[in-house]
Amino acid sequence: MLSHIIFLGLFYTVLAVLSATVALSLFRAAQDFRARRAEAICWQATFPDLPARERVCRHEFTGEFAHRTCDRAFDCRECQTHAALVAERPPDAAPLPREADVFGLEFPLDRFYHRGHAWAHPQPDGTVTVGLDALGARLVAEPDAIELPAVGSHIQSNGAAWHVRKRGADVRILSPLDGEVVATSDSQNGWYLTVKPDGGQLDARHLLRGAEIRPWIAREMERLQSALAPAGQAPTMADGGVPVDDIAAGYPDADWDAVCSEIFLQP
Amino acid sequence: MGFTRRDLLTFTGGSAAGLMFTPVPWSLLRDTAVLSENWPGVPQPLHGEIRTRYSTCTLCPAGCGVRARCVGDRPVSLAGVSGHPASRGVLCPTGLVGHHLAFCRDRAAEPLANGRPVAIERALAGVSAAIAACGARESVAILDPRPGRAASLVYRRFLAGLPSGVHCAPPNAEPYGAFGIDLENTRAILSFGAPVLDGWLSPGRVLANRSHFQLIQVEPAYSRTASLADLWVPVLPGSEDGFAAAVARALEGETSDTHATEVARILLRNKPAIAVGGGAAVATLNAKLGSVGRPGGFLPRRDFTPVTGIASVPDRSIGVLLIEETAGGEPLPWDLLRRKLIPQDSVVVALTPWLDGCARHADYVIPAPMYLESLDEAPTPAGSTVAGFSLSPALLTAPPKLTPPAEFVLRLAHDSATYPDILKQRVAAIKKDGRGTVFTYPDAKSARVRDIPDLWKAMLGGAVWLDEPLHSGTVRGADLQVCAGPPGPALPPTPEYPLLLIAADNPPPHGSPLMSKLYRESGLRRPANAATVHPKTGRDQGLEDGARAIVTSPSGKFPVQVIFDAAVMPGAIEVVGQAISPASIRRA
Amino acid sequence: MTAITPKPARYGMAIDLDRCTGCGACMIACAVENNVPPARPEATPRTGITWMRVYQISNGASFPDTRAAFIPILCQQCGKDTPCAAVCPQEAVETDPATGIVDQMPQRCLGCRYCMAACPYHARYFNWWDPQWPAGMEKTLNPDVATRMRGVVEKCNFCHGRLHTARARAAAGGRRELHPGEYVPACVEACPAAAIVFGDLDDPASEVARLARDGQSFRLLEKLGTEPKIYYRTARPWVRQAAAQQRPASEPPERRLRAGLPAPQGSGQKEPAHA
Amino acid sequence: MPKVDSQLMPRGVRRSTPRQFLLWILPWCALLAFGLYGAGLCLVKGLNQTNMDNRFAFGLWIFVDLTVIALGAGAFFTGFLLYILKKRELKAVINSAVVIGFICYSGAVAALLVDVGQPARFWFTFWHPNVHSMLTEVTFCISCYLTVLFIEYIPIVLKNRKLRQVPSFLVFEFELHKLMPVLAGVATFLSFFHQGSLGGLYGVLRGRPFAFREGFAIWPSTFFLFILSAAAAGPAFILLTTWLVSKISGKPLVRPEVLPLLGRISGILLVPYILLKSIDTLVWIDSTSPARGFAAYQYYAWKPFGPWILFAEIVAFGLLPALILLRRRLRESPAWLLSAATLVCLGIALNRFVFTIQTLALPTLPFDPFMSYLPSWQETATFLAVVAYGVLLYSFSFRYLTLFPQEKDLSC
Repeated sequence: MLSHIIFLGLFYTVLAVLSATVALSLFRAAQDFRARRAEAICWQATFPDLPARERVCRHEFTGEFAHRTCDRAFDCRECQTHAALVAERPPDAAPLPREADVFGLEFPLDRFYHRGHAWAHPQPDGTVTVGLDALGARLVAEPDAIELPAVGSHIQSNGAAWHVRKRGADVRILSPLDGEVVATSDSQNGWYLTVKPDGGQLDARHLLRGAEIRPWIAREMERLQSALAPAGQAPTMADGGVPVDDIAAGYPDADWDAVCSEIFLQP
Repeated sequence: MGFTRRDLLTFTGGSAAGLMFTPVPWSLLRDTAVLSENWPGVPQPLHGEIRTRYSTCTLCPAGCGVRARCVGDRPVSLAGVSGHPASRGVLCPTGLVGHHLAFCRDRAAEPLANGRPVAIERALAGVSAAIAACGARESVAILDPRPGRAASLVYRRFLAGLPSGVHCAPPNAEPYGAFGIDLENTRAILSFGAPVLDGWLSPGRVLANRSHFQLIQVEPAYSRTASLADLWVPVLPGSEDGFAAAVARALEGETSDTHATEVARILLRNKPAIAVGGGAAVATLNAKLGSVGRPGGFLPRRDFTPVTGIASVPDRSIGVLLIEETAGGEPLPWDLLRRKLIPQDSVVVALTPWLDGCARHADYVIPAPMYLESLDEAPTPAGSTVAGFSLSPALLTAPPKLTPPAEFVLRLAHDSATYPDILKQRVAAIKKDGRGTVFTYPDAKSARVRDIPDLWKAMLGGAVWLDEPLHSGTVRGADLQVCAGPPGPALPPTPEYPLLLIAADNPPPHGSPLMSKLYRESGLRRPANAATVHPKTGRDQGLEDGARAIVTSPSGKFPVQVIFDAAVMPGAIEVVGQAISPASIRRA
Repeated sequence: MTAITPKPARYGMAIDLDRCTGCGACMIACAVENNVPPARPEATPRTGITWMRVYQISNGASFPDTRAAFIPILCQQCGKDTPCAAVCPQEAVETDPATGIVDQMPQRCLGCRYCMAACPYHARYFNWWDPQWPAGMEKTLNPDVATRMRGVVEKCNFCHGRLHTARARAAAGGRRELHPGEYVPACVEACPAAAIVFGDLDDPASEVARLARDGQSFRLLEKLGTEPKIYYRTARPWVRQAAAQQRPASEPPERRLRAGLPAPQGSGQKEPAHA
Repeated sequence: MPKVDSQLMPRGVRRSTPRQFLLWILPWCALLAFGLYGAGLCLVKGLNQTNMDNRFAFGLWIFVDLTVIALGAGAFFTGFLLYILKKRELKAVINSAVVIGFICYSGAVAALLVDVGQPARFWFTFWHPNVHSMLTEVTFCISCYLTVLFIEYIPIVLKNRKLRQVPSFLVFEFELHKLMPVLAGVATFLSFFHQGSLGGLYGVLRGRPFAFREGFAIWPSTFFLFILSAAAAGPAFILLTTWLVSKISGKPLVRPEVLPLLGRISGILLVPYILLKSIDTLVWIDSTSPARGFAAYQYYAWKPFGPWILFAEIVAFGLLPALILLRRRLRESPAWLLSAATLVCLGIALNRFVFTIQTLALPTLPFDPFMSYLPSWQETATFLAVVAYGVLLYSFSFRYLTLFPQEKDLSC
């Protein structure tokens, strides 16, 4: 009898633990959605799965580090290292040209760039317009479809801002900021979203700017080249380096899904 | 307030959870158990009132009493009748499952003429015509496996009415002629190859007295009996008579070979002693032992009517041969029978329940009822010192188209009587003589015949009649004829036939499928195709254990499976149910 | 079941090997009593069902010194640490405290055959086939014993059908105990040589208890410590020796077929290296 | 179609073309179909389709079950080291280990369902369990542990490139992953018990002196030996499979230091196992077996099970690989490492074979013979079906899931 109790007791305990575990994780997942943590968690879960080359710290571009992999999922806002480095070398110390031309791509320097190739442009009225930078734009030029968030919906930095489909590549553009969408456009006037940032103004600490752009884009071009190069071939651009307006058209047989995922940080 | 998908999910989930608290899933579980317990296609035993019915076993001459446990009137198991004078409450393995015989394959189901089914009338007509066509020189013979039955009387009457009718019996049908063996009082049995402990006489009676007698087995093969005998004397095949003579001399006090002296000593120390099996020399040995007509020896019976042995029928003389085969299917020596037939135009009629026996050689097959399927009779139990008779009432319902052999002969004789009538007459005769006692099975009591008002009814209820013993002195007929044991001295091995073929076991009887299964799976009885040899002999012949081989002897060749057994005499091949002869064996 | 709860008994057997003629009546009576189906033709000695199986053993000597004896093997009804009962995952094997009989419940058996691996006497049998009887023969089945289905294990249970009948009769007679001899298994009843004695080992007056105490009695694999309740008796020393010898024995492999085992085919049996 | 195929694959790793993949799986599918046919025969016509018999109540299937379960122990032990003992390096193989574990256990359970005579009654054990039977322990633990493995498998599947685009999957995976240590704990507990009970299965056979062992409390010594040996074999098997997969797929899958680490773990566990096994064997030869009336020499007097089998089990497949795996220099060289790992796995298989087959082949009654058995084609087919199922499941997992996180960084 006693042995029965012990044995079955153990067995049922195990079952209880198992079901509790599953139930708990389901419950927590539900809560995350309620608390709007889902987007952040998705990025949290995605970031470690990105190849190391996509996770380099921004301070590697500026040469402050020979080699450093970001351990904060590109969110510099809580990063002590970043804070320390910024403190000792405040950005924009030197005056900058109004815009940078990188391999024939214009990067206006009046705005901030997200590692996912979305820029955020603070407007005088306190809103922020969000758009695709030159490289991103060339990759998904004349997209087959665009899926913009509803006006009034809330987006989170590193969360999905909007979705673009191009040659079977389903691209989600990472949002550069937290805020509420007040207007959307199909980029005729250069932007996709107008966002009212949380806390009134744009917190741009985790976004790239000024002198960081050139080395960053330089690396992005390398990655783009290697992504475009068919397996085994040396990476080359169709024309001596300057990307055409619609790169997709230039590379009809490239795995566009892979290319976009590479550039737009999709695992 | 619409019905969203979420609501649907909630509902499904909720009801699924709720279902767990209803008996539905659990009863479904139980049902799977019920299914697996009454696995489809597995027959379940029929239930009904349990009754006990009685009969007498006719599968062999032992005449054992049978107590049948029946559900309704269907027997589900057989057992012995305790106190039965012949069987002492014992049934042999074959008898234990006699009620299964009816369900064997190879049963004769309908009359056949040259292998084709015919109506019984057609068969009758055909056989009568054949008999009518027989001239004075072409005899009509009936081979009667159990002379001394009421049926035998029917046969004799019919044959008497023919110009030349022969009523004959297979070899060893009446091993001791007019004599029975007084086992109850004998103190030593010197057996020359007789299977004393393996189905000899009435096994129950033998085993019940086993503790009273010394058993000396003189046999080349290490048989079951040999293995349980008090002394086993392995002799060369065919030298039994020589050994018997040696023992006889030793009894006289002459010095003889050590074995014989030893045997003689035992026989002298345990008197009365008898010698069984063997040939002429054994008869003289019995005379020396003074075992004939004395208590503890061979005692004469009243009922003996001599019958021609088939061997003594002249060759090429039989025109029409009717062979009765018993349900027990004792093997008939077909080679011997064939020699007696007139070569071309002879007709063989098999009166048999089996298709795989003599029916294979018969022109006409008349299907006989299987054991327990019809009222039958059991004559004097083998080896009994007094005449006996018992009925074997049917316990099973017989399929149609069966004709009891006696019935068929009656119809050949245009006799209106039926077989039961004949049996009634026999019982009436016993009642009229008023001699002897009747042992009734249900109450296991004996009563004098006179005191039984309705003998027939008593017999139908299960009973055996036993005659009064003769006064031991008055021996009717000549002195003891002992059966022809192992035929004469074996020829010496020749280069062509370097080995000696000897009989190992009785061939496996026709038995219940269950019995054959058990024997096969336990290896307790050697398979009919087994040839057992000493490992050394086997290897010398280039065989190995389990190999398939061909045995060749002057009388023909047959395939066997080789079994190595160190118990076998080197240079010998033990084969089930074969006569002694030189032989050779080689790989198939 | 009957309402009565008889005083606990410890049923056992004493088998006299010097009386056993190896006729096989016990096997047959057993199979009839317990509705064992006639085997499929494909069945071999290794796959067939014989609750009781008579083996032939020998002293291994060669003609004419060879000696043989028959030894019936059935479930030895182990009384202590019963190997098969301990291992069954779902209590399909139970030892009845009232009788000491180890009972197999086919309708609860999963067919995992762990008990067969556990039994040192190979006295357990698995239904490899669906049971089948020749047409009409199923009408001769014993109503007191249920037939088994394919895929379950079965074994000797001292004819518990007969035990129930005997108890019912006793109960009808208002008795709580069974008279000695009122309940005997089929094999005991059928043995022509009366070689098997059955009874309550705990009843010192019983014949079986007397034989068990007999100096010439022994049990198989006694040293395993499972307290089997089947005693074997013989006055022949070589038989006792052959029933207790170390393996591989001097026994030549030629006896295999007689011991109820299949002829070697291909990589069938190997000869013992020391033989 | 090829597009979908490539979109299901993890990005940044190269996989064979759909055509190549098809050519790879087709033969395995054929094998699976054939095996399922054989298994179907056993289920429909009954176990008479096998060559097992009343003496060989267990055969190929039980032997295979024991072996794969021992080899599958890698899953629990790697998890234990990673999540409980925080051995980070093993993150490189944990996914693969889980998949292998799942394959081994589900395969074993499937084979068992064919093996029992009345599969419809599988739940009887849970209904009226005999808690004194090792087999009950095994049944309960394995069914639980299979559930655990299944739950551990979920996150790996949810991280598939397409599935992860559904945010809720990703979030659930994230939350579940946080609780992995719990699962790892449960897995370890269960595994220790059923690996042990599988050993106990034979150790308690007091009717089979060849297998019977004394022990501690209710557990015979085999209980503990099986745990140790399984723990030692698991990593070795993962080592082998990882190497094999990277050879077949022609890609580096883990950093070079990972395999030697696995080898080292295996070696470290092997030493105490061999030690205890030797002691156990000596005790058994010296007292356990003789006390039950069987001199141990006789077990090894029946061909083909000579004393060599003891030597092979303990020295050739035990001590030797242990020594190799403990020497850093040898460990570093792939040839040595792999041959050692192979020896370990073979050793386990041999050990399980001895307990399953030799135990049943040896006679117990003085007059019954030594027996041998060869599985029927239906038995072999069923076994092959399990293998094919494993290969297929692994191939698909490898193609569409991330079994080796380090692969994408190593591939460029």
